[in-house]
Order: sequence, then structure tokens, then C-alpha cells
Amino acid sequence: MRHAIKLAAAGAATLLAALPAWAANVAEAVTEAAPEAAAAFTPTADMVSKGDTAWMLISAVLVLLMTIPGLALFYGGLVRAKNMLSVLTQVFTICAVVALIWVTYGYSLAFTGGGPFIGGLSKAFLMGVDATTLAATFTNGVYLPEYAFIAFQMTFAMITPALIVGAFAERVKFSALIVFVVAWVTVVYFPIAHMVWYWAGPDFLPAATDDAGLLWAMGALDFAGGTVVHINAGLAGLVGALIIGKRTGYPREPMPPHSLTLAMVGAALLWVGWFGFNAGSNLEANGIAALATINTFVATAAAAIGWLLIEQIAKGKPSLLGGITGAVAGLVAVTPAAGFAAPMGAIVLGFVAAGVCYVFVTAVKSRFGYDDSLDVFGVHFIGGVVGAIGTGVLADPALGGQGFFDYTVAPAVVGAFDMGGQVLTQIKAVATTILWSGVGSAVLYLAIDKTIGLRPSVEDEREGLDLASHGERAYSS
Amino acid sequence: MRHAIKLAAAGAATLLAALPAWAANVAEAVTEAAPEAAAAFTPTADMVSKGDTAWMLISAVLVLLMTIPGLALFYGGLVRAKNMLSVLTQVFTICAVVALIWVTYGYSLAFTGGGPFIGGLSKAFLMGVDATTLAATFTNGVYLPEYAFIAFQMTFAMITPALIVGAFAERVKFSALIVFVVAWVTVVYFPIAHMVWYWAGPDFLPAATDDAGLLWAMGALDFAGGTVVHINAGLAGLVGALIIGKRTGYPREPMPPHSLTLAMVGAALLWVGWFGFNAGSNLEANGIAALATINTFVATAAAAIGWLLIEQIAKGKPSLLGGITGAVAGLVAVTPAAGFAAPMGAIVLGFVAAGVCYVFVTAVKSRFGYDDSLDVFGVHFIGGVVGAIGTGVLADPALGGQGFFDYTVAPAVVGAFDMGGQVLTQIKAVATTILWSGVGSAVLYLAIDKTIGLRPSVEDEREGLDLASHGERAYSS
Amino acid sequence: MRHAIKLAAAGAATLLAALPAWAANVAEAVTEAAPEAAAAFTPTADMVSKGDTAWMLISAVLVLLMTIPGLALFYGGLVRAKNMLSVLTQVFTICAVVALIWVTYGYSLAFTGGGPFIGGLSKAFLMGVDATTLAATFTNGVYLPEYAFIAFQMTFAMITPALIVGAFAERVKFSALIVFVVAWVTVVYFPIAHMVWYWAGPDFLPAATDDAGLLWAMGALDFAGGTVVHINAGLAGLVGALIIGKRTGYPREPMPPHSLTLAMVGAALLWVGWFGFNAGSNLEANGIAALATINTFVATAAAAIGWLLIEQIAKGKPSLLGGITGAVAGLVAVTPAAGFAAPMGAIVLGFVAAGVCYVFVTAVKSRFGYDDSLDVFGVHFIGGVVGAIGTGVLADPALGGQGFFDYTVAPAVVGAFDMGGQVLTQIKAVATTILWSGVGSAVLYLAIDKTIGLRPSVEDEREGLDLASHGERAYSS
Amino acid sequence: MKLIIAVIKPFKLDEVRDALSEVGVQGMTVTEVKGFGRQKGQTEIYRGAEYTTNMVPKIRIETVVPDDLAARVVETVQASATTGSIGDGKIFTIDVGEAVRIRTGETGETAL
Amino acid sequence: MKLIIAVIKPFKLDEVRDALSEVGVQGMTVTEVKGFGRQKGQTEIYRGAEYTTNMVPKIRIETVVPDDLAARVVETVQASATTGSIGDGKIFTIDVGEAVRIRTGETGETAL
Amino acid sequence: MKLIIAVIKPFKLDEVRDALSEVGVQGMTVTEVKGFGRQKGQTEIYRGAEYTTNMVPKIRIETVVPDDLAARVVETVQASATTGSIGDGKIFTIDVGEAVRIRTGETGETAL
Ligand SMILES: Nc1ncnc2c1ncn2[C@@H]1O[C@H](COP(=O)(O)OP(=O)(O)O)[C@@H](O)[C@H]1O
Ligand SMILES: Nc1ncnc2c1ncn2[C@@H]1O[C@H](COP(=O)(O)OP(=O)(O)O)[C@@H](O)[C@H]1O
Ligand SMILES: Nc1ncnc2c1ncn2[C@@H]1O[C@H](COP(=O)(O)OP(=O)(O)O)[C@@H](O)[C@H]1O
Repeated sequence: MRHAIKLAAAGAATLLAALPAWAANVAEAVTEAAPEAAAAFTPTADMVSKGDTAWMLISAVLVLLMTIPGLALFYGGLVRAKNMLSVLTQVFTICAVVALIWVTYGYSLAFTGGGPFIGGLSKAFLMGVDATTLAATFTNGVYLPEYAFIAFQMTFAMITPALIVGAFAERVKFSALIVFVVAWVTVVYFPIAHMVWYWAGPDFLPAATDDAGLLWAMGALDFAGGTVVHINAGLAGLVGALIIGKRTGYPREPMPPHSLTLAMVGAALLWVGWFGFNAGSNLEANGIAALATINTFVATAAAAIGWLLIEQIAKGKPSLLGGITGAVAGLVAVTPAAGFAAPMGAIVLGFVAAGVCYVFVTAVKSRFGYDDSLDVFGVHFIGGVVGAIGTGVLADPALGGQGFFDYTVAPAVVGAFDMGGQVLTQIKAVATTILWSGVGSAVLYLAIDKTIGLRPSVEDEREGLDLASHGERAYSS
Repeated sequence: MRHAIKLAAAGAATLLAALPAWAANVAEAVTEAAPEAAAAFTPTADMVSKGDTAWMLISAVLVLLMTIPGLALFYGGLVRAKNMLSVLTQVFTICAVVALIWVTYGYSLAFTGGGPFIGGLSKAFLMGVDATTLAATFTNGVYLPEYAFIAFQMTFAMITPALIVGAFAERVKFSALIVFVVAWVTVVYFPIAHMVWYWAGPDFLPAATDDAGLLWAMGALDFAGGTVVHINAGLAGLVGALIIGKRTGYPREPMPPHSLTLAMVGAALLWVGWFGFNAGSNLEANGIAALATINTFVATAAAAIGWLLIEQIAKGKPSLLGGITGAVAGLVAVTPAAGFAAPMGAIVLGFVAAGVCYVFVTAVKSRFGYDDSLDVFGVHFIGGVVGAIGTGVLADPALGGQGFFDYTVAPAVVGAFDMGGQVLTQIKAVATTILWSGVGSAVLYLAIDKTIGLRPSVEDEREGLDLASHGERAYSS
Repeated sequence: MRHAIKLAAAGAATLLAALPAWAANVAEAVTEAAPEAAAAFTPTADMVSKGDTAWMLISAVLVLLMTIPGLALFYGGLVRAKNMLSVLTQVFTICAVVALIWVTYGYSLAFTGGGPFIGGLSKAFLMGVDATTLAATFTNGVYLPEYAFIAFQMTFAMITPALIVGAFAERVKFSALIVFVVAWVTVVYFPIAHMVWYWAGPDFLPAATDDAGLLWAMGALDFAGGTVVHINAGLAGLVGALIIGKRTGYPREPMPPHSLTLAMVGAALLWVGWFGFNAGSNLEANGIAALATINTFVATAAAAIGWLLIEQIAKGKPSLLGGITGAVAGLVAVTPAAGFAAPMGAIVLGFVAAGVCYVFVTAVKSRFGYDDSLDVFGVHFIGGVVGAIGTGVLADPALGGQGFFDYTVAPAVVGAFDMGGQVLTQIKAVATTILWSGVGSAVLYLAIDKTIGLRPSVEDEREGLDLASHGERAYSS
Repeated sequence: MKLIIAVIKPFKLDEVRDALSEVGVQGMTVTEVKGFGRQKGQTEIYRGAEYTTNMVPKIRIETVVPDDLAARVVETVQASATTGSIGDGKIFTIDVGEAVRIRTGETGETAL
Repeated sequence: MKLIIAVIKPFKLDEVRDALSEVGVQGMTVTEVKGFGRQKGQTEIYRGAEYTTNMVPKIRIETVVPDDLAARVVETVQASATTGSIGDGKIFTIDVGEAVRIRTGETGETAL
Repeated sequence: MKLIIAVIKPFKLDEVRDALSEVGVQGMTVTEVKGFGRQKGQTEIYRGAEYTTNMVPKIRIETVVPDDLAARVVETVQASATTGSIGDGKIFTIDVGEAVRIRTGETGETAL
């Protein structure tokens, strides 16, 4: 008698049988760079922990929650009612488009070897990946199902371009934006992700010490994506806001948030989901993931309280929008530092981020007169820079930080921390990101503006993009 | 000295002590069908992974999130403001009622042996189940705490009838609906769940090869509930919509969604929660769960983009409602295929589902003139059928699929895949579901309509069901 | 060549190397009370399960979700639109403030030894805690990363004072409230948490049998915080409502909820997040966590259905607000019983809680005329008392309950259950909580009222606190 | 010119608008209002707090028409808005001194 | 007949309505509006962007009453809506030519 | 006194209000309304269900002014609200019998 089954069992049984499994994002190293070394180490199915797998899957889900509905509501609540759906549709569509690109060629470009700037196409269409292939973690002899790693990293590629749209909300053509995003992830995001995050893995690096992205090899510390996600998106946002120009009526006409309630819900979900983002970036469910969790609580709390205190002092009325903006600034700043800083360091980082971002959002923006609609630059870029540089300080074991690991030997050993040198490295990483993202984004915006056109007509803008671009109204009775 | 404790420790200590544990949904097989075989295999506490347990508990929570607030908002956002609370109350109350029924007799009917169509009452009131009893997974020698399995499956029983209410939203009597749901889960849902999902488990089936539900024994593949949940609910919805009749004023009066914002939040939470639904259905946190996760990302993304592209071409304005409707269609279609298809196959499935559902929702519905208020039939039934049949194709290892396992031997081995035969089997499973659900639902609706009456008065409908049925208003100032 | 890394690896590698790890909240016991006994037991890194760690981190995230946006929306939806932001800001700010206090001195006061009423300051600023220190669970030889335990418990400290604000919503001065909360967690919450939850841990208690909080030592059972969280906050709410006085216009002017939709979303998220609260309190992902999960489903469902049935009978219109209020009452009641009661017992508990809370919310409140705006007393206090006493009954193994463990020996053994005695103990624990919380809260309110003043001007109240206190409006167009 | 103010049941709006268009009314302005009259509102109960607001959602239409069309308009509204049940609403007629079309500055009946 | 338009503070609505019922007013129509006048609105600040809208939420009541009741109605509104502080609102009286009850077609004062 | 009712495009509100303040108008009441006229609304499509509501969001301003200011006010609104494109709106003038300031009981033009 023949029984069909949920094939769930297929992989599991295979795992139990301990068949030779493939090394995941280290396959390059294994099969090309150093085949003889590969013989020396083959990850096996029993190096995978179900606890880690559960943690990475739920972390991926949390990052999706952070994006939709989280980010969508945070942004959507801050625009006028007539543009609500346009923001929601943009964030939602970006998620979907990038998910498809990711499995088509994005993952391959970001997470295979090939060079310091970009990977290759050997895993395009997820070729060679299946339910039994493995991806390295940061610990010798600990692996994840490669699909789990792909799914987790996919969510980062989805949220990053979605962050950008806040900078020119209420005044961008939908189709042009989607074309931009497709080009941008390809030309800007995947390379930067490769530069910062790609490396051969702890068991393979000793045999192929140059098999890593540019900034990783430089020794830049970025726990969960301060450069790749926030500085990158924050700058692309500003460039877009400048090229597209100000909203019609800005800053003369009042443009109050149509629903601070929804913005608060969005901010809360950003916070909730950010635990997947930060603690998930540890790739294992262990004490460092727990540290990243604590830091994601307290840096955020500090920045929220910091912003509220500034408002209390400056104008006597601490506001909800202030509190949630501070929280997001804290989340951004702690992102690169989440698994490196001690909790007390994270608190300091949160307070600093709140102060600096407050100045940019309230004073610098109006001083220079650019229309960064939802303060993507003021919060994500600025908060990201504070966090990236702060990480170089706070990772110092002298301050209770976690220091860094030397992976050129296996098993990896703790490296000697040099705060000055590390801060310099961090600045270099920030500068590289600024250069790549700034130039890349500008070129793409201009190209699209000259061809398709980035901006809707003034009538459409007056009418609201919901009706004009999508033929829908957010609210009826 | 005596110390009271959190008895959390009770089970744990027992587990540690490796006392003889009971086989969970295989108890029948063990104690009745084949006592001598049972002697040959006894699952023990060390066959339970805390990683799996954590994953199943969080998956159950995700499916609840998907239902409330997810589904409730997705549906609620699409009705007029005056019926908002009625939809929310229906979904919420269905959740609560079915949870009680599930532990009272539902779990027992669905997940104990007894026959091909329905189980028995041996576990009514969860008799014999405690914190140390175990439930089988799809892998030999891997077990879950039975309570975790019960909780997870409970959430499926909760969401399925809740899906139905969208078909006749804005025009059903609350009390009659609840009576219908109680009868429907008993007569329709539990039997179909038993037919599709009940089996003795991998370690027990060899000794009792006929101890399985009808469709499971037939070899039908349904990873996470395409037949049990979506085809079943989608058809019950259509039948209800036809028997109850159209909304007063339909289609003459405009009935635009009162809050596309909330509908989008609902759709996003459906997506987020669906990872528990699909990847949780693997019952283990391993590579196949990760595959199901990836597929749940990309099929959904493909269907969303597919729908948006169709709208872009057909009317020039891609809409948010289109995007989220496509996403749900993709989620439905990938449900039965989640752990079987390769990611590229899932993408194709998503695109196909978007196209087919689009036609049903926009053209077929208006052509035939039925008032399926929120397109439960057009999305869940049609998407479910596309997915069920597509699974027969995409599971083929020749297309990168996972094939199926032959559990008649222990440990289970990979079976030989025959695409044509599998598709036929899938069609048979769909047909069986259609027959059972269609007939069962129609009989129940008619019986209730003749007795209690399904429809509120026209005045109540005009006034809105919120005030008329619940004495509340969704929004005040 | 030197390689920088994500220091995630640091802890992990250390764990692998099985370096001597520190016992976490048992450090006191080890180093002070019984150094020679400590020599006999040293928890090691391999006593930590990644499945448990993943479970505790996600549980912490769920409790945050429960608070923001969950509780914030549940409360916010029930106030008038003009006070929406004030409620959201209060809940959000309380979360942030308490997170900072928790790592500064709260954790230390609650979870270090020192005395029956309060702990010490040895872990102030998380001194001595790092990514390798461990915290005990309820099972001998099973430990958690201490950071995970700290994060989880942090979320309890965050939500408890946030619960209070519902009692005097729409009429409290923001700054005075925050001052109150800082004082209240210090003087009321940390001591009660210490009394109920602090103990040396199963491997250390035998050598230091008096190293536990007052109520823990008394043998009071409180699985997830019925006394610490709900009775405590519920009473503090009532005291505040009485001292602050009624809302201007209450009960003459109608004050309908401005958005029952949002209140429902909040209630649903409370339910969703409560699984982290209740099942997470087990500290391990095992069968008892699964039991707590089931109970959190069915007690809630029973209470929701119970409330709806009462309304159906009493006024013919079951309401959404009734259903969700019942659900919250059920959640509150099952909190202390979650891991002790059998599912059928939990159902009974849910029904009883619905009935009793219904009477308090509808009849007692109007009879005595106090203005407990959002029924914090009627639901959290009353439901908490029902649950606390009910736990003494339902934990009885004779009723299918889990009984209790005697931890004075290692490994712990099951104790002999005496229902009458246990109920008495529960009542004593409730009484102690009432006394401490009632007196402590009253003193703090009065002190703050005499100095800063608790109440805004009548003009500000009329205008709405959103504009008056925060300079913002929740909704614009 | 006359200003005709009609308070009607919300679901009647489309019907009334179409009927008015047919008799030659070229423009109107519509407001969501709450009405208080013989028709009583539903009782709302929130956790035991009972509110009978006596306020029923209505639609208020205002349209300015030439004098000679006024009677016809009133009739048309009355005919198309009626359901025969309590709460169907009222129609009031008021004199208008002047009318201006903002776009062109036209005045009087040509402005309508 | 007279159309009395009163713009009042929102929280006064119930009081005014009850007072009007007592003097014999049988119906009225209520609109949520924003008022601009001597009373200034609160300043709103969103991330540093400051808006002083000068718009204050008000309730606009309109009721058509027989000529002989008009003065009484105006007085009653004035008495019941006043708080003595700025922004209490205005009452305007306008002539109404005709009134029709939609349900019955009744006209004139019997339609009110 | 005259009641001036102006229906304008929503984004013109600030401009019109400022212009009116300059010519001496001290108060006005503003309502969010929907307009039906020559300007057609956007077509909305929801899963294939197409609605052309013909209703466009507008702002309705009403202000009561002394007789001698009325013409000036109408002109000012016309000038400040115009964009030249269809749907700019209308201005209607109606006689007001009496005005009362609720706070003080003042009547007539001093009440405005
Ligand atoms: N005197 C009035 N002035 C202004 N509006 C009125 C007046 N009387 C009734 N209305 C409006 O007409 C609506 C219907 O009136 P109502 O007395 O309920 O029913 P009917 O018109 O069928 O007698 C009310 O809800 C109110 O909006
Ligand atoms: N000339 C006017 N025309 C129409 N409405 C007015 C006029 N003046 C005032 N109002 C309305 O009356 C409200 C109260 O007027 P305001 O000048 O603020 O206070 P007060 O009536 O106490 O002097 C305003 O908010 C506005 O809605
Ligand atoms: N006869 C009328 N009575 C009342 N309001 C009118 C009338 N005609 C137009 N309106 C209002 O004026 C607005 C603009 O009118 P419309 O005909 O669209 O453009 P225009 O004024 O430029 O000719 C309409 O949306 C409606 O609110």
C-alpha cells in the first residue's frame, strides 16, 4: 500500500539520516576557492538546532510585521487622508516586488562569493538550494537551513526600499516608484548588503580569508543593518525628496497627520517587529540574542523618553508623535549596536540619537527647507550614523561591550579591541555607504525622472494620490 | 518544609524522568487496533524537541493573530461603517465558540481513529490528554506535546468558519449565524479535517495501515488545509450567500469599503499569521518549515503583483484592494502546496491564482449576479481549487518539489511520484470536499432559515446591523 | 589577518566552550547564603536549551505586543476621540520609562535575594549580568540566558502600571501620572513581584530554603501574575479613580467609545500577546507551556461566550464590547491558573469570571457611583481575585490540575495537595497584595495630588487632553 | 432664487439626486447631519451605560434653484425621498438674494 | 416660519436640545462644524511644524419653528448654551418660505 | 445682515479665511460637505464594482455680515477662492433677521 504524506517529513527524515548536506552561502568557498579545504570540513544536519530554526523563522515573520502593517501604518498615519492608500500601496507593493526579486537574483548577488562589491549569479532562482542545504551562522559548527536564512534576509531587502518612500510621500508617481525600487535594490541594496554581510562563514574563512564583502573584510561592525538598511535608505530618501521637489503647498498649507492613532500603532509594531530584525540578526537563539533583545528594549525606551523630555523642556507639551519618533530613532541607532553594546551603553546611545535626530527633524530641516515628508533622512540616516559610529565605541569590552571575534582561525577567538581604530573603520563604512547610496540613488532618480517622470500632476496631487493613482478612497461611511 | 511551586515544573520533571508517555493521536492505534504492535514502539519524552514545541505554540498564536484581528479587519474594513461591528463580533464570537467546541468534542472527532469519515469520542473533553501525552509529527521518532498539537489545530477550526461570514456579510442574523457555525463545524468541518489529516503517525501506521482518514489514505496532498479550510469555507460561503439572498440595494447602491486602511491592516496580518498556518503545519522547525516559509512569501508576492499588473493593464490604476486581494488569493493557493512546491513553482502558482481569481471576482460574479459580499467564493474556493490541483503538479520532484513519503514502512521512505495520478487524486479530494461541504452546508442553512431565520429585517439592514443587532456604533466622536 | 565579526558569536562560542557560567537570579544564594552548597551545584551552558531561549524571547515580544499597541488600543478605542492620544501617550511612555527603571534598579529589587519583601541592589545597572550568566527555571538543571529572563520580566513591569491608567482615563495630568508610575513601580510593584516570584531556584533552594519572597514561601500559586499584575493594578486603578474624582459630566453626558473597532483590535492583540504572558511564564517550551496555551484559549473563549450569553438574556443584544470585555476578564482570571488548571477547569473559571465581572462592571459600579472609566477594577481586580482563588481549587490534581512541586529537595518532587489549605493560602496572598497595593497607591496618589496635582483643569478636560496636554489631534483629514 | 434645504434618509440620496438632475437641477451641496425629531434613535449600551441619543443620521441637501423651478424641486424631493415611514425628513424653502459662480464671477440664475 | 441657526459648544448640545424640547420644538438638525471667531484654537505642533488653525469644533443646530415660537427659541438657546466664556457661539434667524414633511406631504407649520 | 454661504475647494480654505479676515469679517462657520455640479468626481473601482459618485469634497463657509459689508465679502471670496478651473464653487447671499451672541446676549450687528 502506498501512502502519500505531507512532504514535510522528507527533509526531516533526510536530516535524521545525516546524508551529506551542502554548505549554504559558503558553497562558493567550498567548491571553487578551496576544494581541498572543503574536504576538511563538511557541515552536517546535526549542526542545525530546531531552536535556532524556530527563532529565525519567527524573526523573519517579525520583520514582515514590522513592514506591513507596521511601517505602512507609521507612514500612512502621518500623511493626509487623501494620500493614505498611496502610501499603503507603495509599501505593500515594494514588499511583494522585492520578495520576487530576492529569490530570483537578489539573494545570489548579495550572498554568494564573487568579489568585494557584489556576489555572483550561481544561486539565481535559488539554484542548488533545497530543504537540506545549510547556511553558516557566526559560530563554528552551528548551521541553519539555508531557506530559513534566505527568508530572514529577504525581509531585510523588503523593508529597506519601503523605508525610502516616506521621504517623498504624497508626491510620487506609483509606477515610477516601483521601477525605481527594482533598479535601486539591484544597483544599491544588494551590493551594499554584500559588502557588509557576506563572508565565507566561521568554518570556511580560515581556508579562504579573502572570501568576504568589502566592509566586512575591513572589520566594520554592523549587527543588524545600520549601514545597509538605515543609512542607505535614509540617504536615498533625501536624494529623492530633493530631486522630486517639495509637496505642493509645502510648507504654507497645514499638513497634519491624518491619524496619529495609526502612526502610533505603526510605531508600536515597528518596535515589536524590530526584535526579529535585531535579535534575529544573531542567527542563533542564545545569550547574545537575549542581549540584542534587551538593547532593543532600552535604547528605544531611552530615545523615546529623551525626545519627550526635550519637548517638555522646549515647548511644555510632550507629544505622542515626539515619543514615537524618538522610539524609532532609538531603534535605528541601536540596530548596528544591538549585539555589541551593553545595556547601559545602549541607553546612552538612545539618548544621544534622540537629541541629534531632534535637531535634524525640527531645526535643520526647516533651516534648509527640504521637504523630507516623514523625516526619513532626519531619523533613519542621522540615527543610523549615530548608531554606526556609536557601535565602534560601545562594542569596546572596556565599556562592557562584546568586542569582536577573529574568524581567521577555527574555532574563532576573541580579537583585541582598539576603540579608535574601530571608530575609524565605522566611519569608513559609513562613508562608503553614503557614496554608493548617494550616487547610485541620484543616478536612478534622474534617469527615471527624465523618462517616465517621477511626479504626478499638481491636480492629481491636490485631488490626492488615492483617487488619482489608485481609483480608491481610504475611508467611506 | 513544604514549598508550593508553579507547577510548570511538574510536566517538565516528569519529562526528564522519562516516564512512559502516551502516544497522542495514535492512542487508538496503540491501545485498540494493534496492542501488540504498540509494544514494539513507545514514544518517549526525549523524542520531543523544545524547538519544535516553541515553534508550534508560536504558530498557534500566529493563526489566532491571523483570525483576530487579521481576518476580522480584512472583512470589517470592506463593509460599510454601519455593519463594521457585526462583522467583528461574528468573527470574534466564532473564534470563542469553536475553541470551546474543539476541546469538548471537536478534537476527538477529528483526530482520533474510528473510521474513514470521522473519529470517535474517546478524547471528548480531552479525556486522557495531559501535559505528558504526545502527538506524532511527520517524522519517525519525533513527537510533540499533545496539548501543543491540540492548540495548533484548534486555531484552524476557529478560522475556517470565520472565513465563511464574508460571503453574506451585512445581512445575516447574529444568533442564527452562531447556531449555524456550531452545527457546521460538527457536521462539515470535523469530518473533512478527519478525512484529510487524521492518520496513525509514522511509527504506528506500518502496524495499522488503514488507520487514517479517507482522503489521507487516498494519498491526497494538502500541506496546510487547501481543502479542509479554503475550499470548504469558500463553498459554504457561496451556498450561504445564495440561500440568504442579496443585500438590500445590491448592486444598485454603492457599497464602498468603509476603511481600506483597516482592510489592508487585516490583509497584512493575514500574511503575517499565515506563516504559522503554513509553516506551522510542518509540525517541526526544520528545513521544510523554512521552505513553507519561503513559499508563503513568494507565492503571495507573485499573486499580489499579478493582480496589480492585471489592473494596470485592464484599467490603468493598480489598486490597494487589488493588491491585497491578490495576496490573499496567493496565500490560499499556496496553502496546500507550501511544503511541497519549490519556490519557483510557488511563484507560478501565485500568478495563476491571481489570474483565475481575478476573473471570478470581477467577471463571473457580476455575470451570474450572486452577492458574495467579500468574495469568499471567488478567492478562497477558487484559489483553494487552483492550489489543490497545482499541488499535484508542483510536488513533483521533477519540478523541484518534495514528492511524498511512503509511511507504510518505518522509517518512512520516499515514494515514487506520478504527476498524472497525483493530480487525479487531488481532483478527487477536491470533489469529495465540494460534495460534503456543499450538501452539508445547504442542509444546515435551509434548516436554520426555516426555523430561526437567517436574515434580519430590511429595516435592521438599512439601519445597519451594528445598532440593530448589537446596540452599538463602531465610531463616535 | 584580523577579522571583525558580529559579536553574536562571542557568547555562543563561550557557551560552546562550556566556560564556568554564573548562576543568575540565584547568585545571592550561591555567593552569600550558602557558599559551600554552591560548590555542590554550578549551572553550565549546556543546561540552556535554544528552544527555551527562542520561546522566552518571543514571549517577551508578545507581551510588548500586548501592551503596545494592544492595551493602548483597547483603552484608546474606549475613550472619546479628544482623549485618544492622551491614552496612547500614557501607555507608550509608561512602557519606555519602566523599561529604563527595570534595568537600572527594578530587576535587582525584584529578583535578587535580600529579604521576604524586597531584594537588594546587587544587580543595579545589571551589574554582573552578561551574555553568559544564567537564570533558573522551574526545572532542576534547566537554565535560561539571564538576559532573556530579564527581558521577559521587564515586559511584565511595563504592562502593569499601564493597566492602571484605564481607571482614570480622560482626566489625569500627564506629568503627574508619569511621576506616579515611577514611584509606584518602585514602592508597590517591585516588592510584590519579589514577594510572589523571587526564589533561589530548584537547584539552590534545598541549600537555602528561606531564600524566597514572602508569598512564594507561603506557597501561594500564581502562574503568570494574577496578584502581581492584575489585582495590583486593578486596585491601584480604583484608588486613583476615587482620589482623582469623576470625569466632568459623568455620568450625565454620553461618553460612548470613539472607536469600538480599535478597542476590538486591542482586545484581540491582548489575547494574542497573552500567550507570551501566560505560557511564557513557564520559562520552558514544554508540555506545561502547551497546557497554559490551551487554557489561555479556552478560559478566554468561555468568558467571552459567558458575557455574550448574559447580555443576550439580559437585554437581547449581545455586544462586541461585551464579548471583548468578557475575553479580557477570562484572560485575567486564567493568568494565575494557566499552568495549573486542566482545560475543563479553565473553562469553568472563564465562565465564573465573566459572571462576576459582569455584575461589577454593570451593577456595582453604577450602584456605588465611582467613575472607573474603563473598568480596570471591575475586570482586572475582580477577575484577578476570581482567578487567584480559583487557582487554589483548580490546581488540585483531583480536578485534573497540576498540583505543586516540593523544591526543598533536588530534584523536586510532587507535593501533597490540600485544596482547603491552598485556597486559604491564595486568599492570604490576595489580602497581602490588596493591603500593600491599596495603601501604597493611596499614599502615592495623595502625595502627588498635594504637590504637582493629579487633575487637569476643567477647560483642558473639556477641550480634550490631546490638544491640552500634548498639542496634537488624533484625527485630521 | 430659492434655497431648498432637504433633510432625508441617507440611503435615499442617490435616488433624490437622480430625480433632481432629471428636473434640471444642476448642482447641490450635501452634508452628513444628525436629525432629531419624531423618529427616535436606537438605544446604545456600552458595558451597562445606556445612551438613547435621539439622534438619527440624516443627509442634508441644499440646492439653490431659479424661482420657477422651486415648486417642482420640492415636489420631486418629496416624491423621491419618501418611504412612508417616520423620519423621512423635511424640505424648507428660503429666499436667496444673490448667487455667484466663483470660477467666472457670473451672478444670478446663470450662476447656478 | 423661521429658521434658527445656532452655533454652540459641542458639550452643550444635550442641554440645548432638552431645553428646546421643553419649549415645544419638535425637530432639529445638527451638524458638526468648525468655527472661526474670537475664540482661538489650540496650537498643534507635529515634529516642529506648528499649526494654529484658529478653527474650533462647534455644533451647528438648525431648527425651523413657527413665527410665534421663534423669539422663545432664541432665548432658550441663548440661556442654555451660555457658559459665559468666549466662543459660546451665535444664533441667527432667517425667514423660511415653505416647509414640507416628506412622509406625508403636509406643508406649513403642521409640517414641523 | 446677510448670511453669505460659499462652497469652495477644500485647499482654498486658508486663503479665503485670511482674505475675509482682512476685509473685517470676524467670524465664520465651516462645514465639510460634498458637492454635486459640473465637476465630476473620480471613478472608484473596488474589485470590479465601479462607482462614479459625482460627489466632490468641498468646504462650505457660512458667515453673517453687516449689510454694508456683504458685497465686499462676496467679492473677496470670489477673488480668493477662484482657480479658474471647473468646480470652484458658488456664493449665495441670504437675508438674516436677527443675530445674537450667546455669551453676552448682544443682538444685531454688534453680535457678529
Ligand atoms: N423643525 C425642524 N427643523 C429642522 N429640521 C427638522 C425639523 N423637524 C425635523 N427635522 C429633521 O427632519 C428629520 C425627520 O423628522 P422626524 O420628525 O423624525 O420625522 P418626520 O419628518 O417623518 O415627521 C429629523 O431627523 C430632523 O433632521
Ligand atoms: N459672523 C459669523 N457668521 C457665522 N458664524 C459665526 C460668526 N461669528 C462667529 N461665528 C461662529 O460662532 C462661534 C463663536 O464665536 P466667537 O467669536 O469665537 O465667540 P463669541 O461668540 O463668544 O464672541 C465661532 O466659532 C463661529 O463658529
Ligand atoms: N445650485 C446649487 N446649489 C447649491 N450648491 C451648488 C449648486 N451648484 C453648485 N453647487 C456647489 O458648488 C460646487 C461647484 O459647482 P460646479 O458646477 O461643479 O462648478 P462651477 O461652480 O465651477 O460651475 C458643487 O460641487 C456644489 O457643491
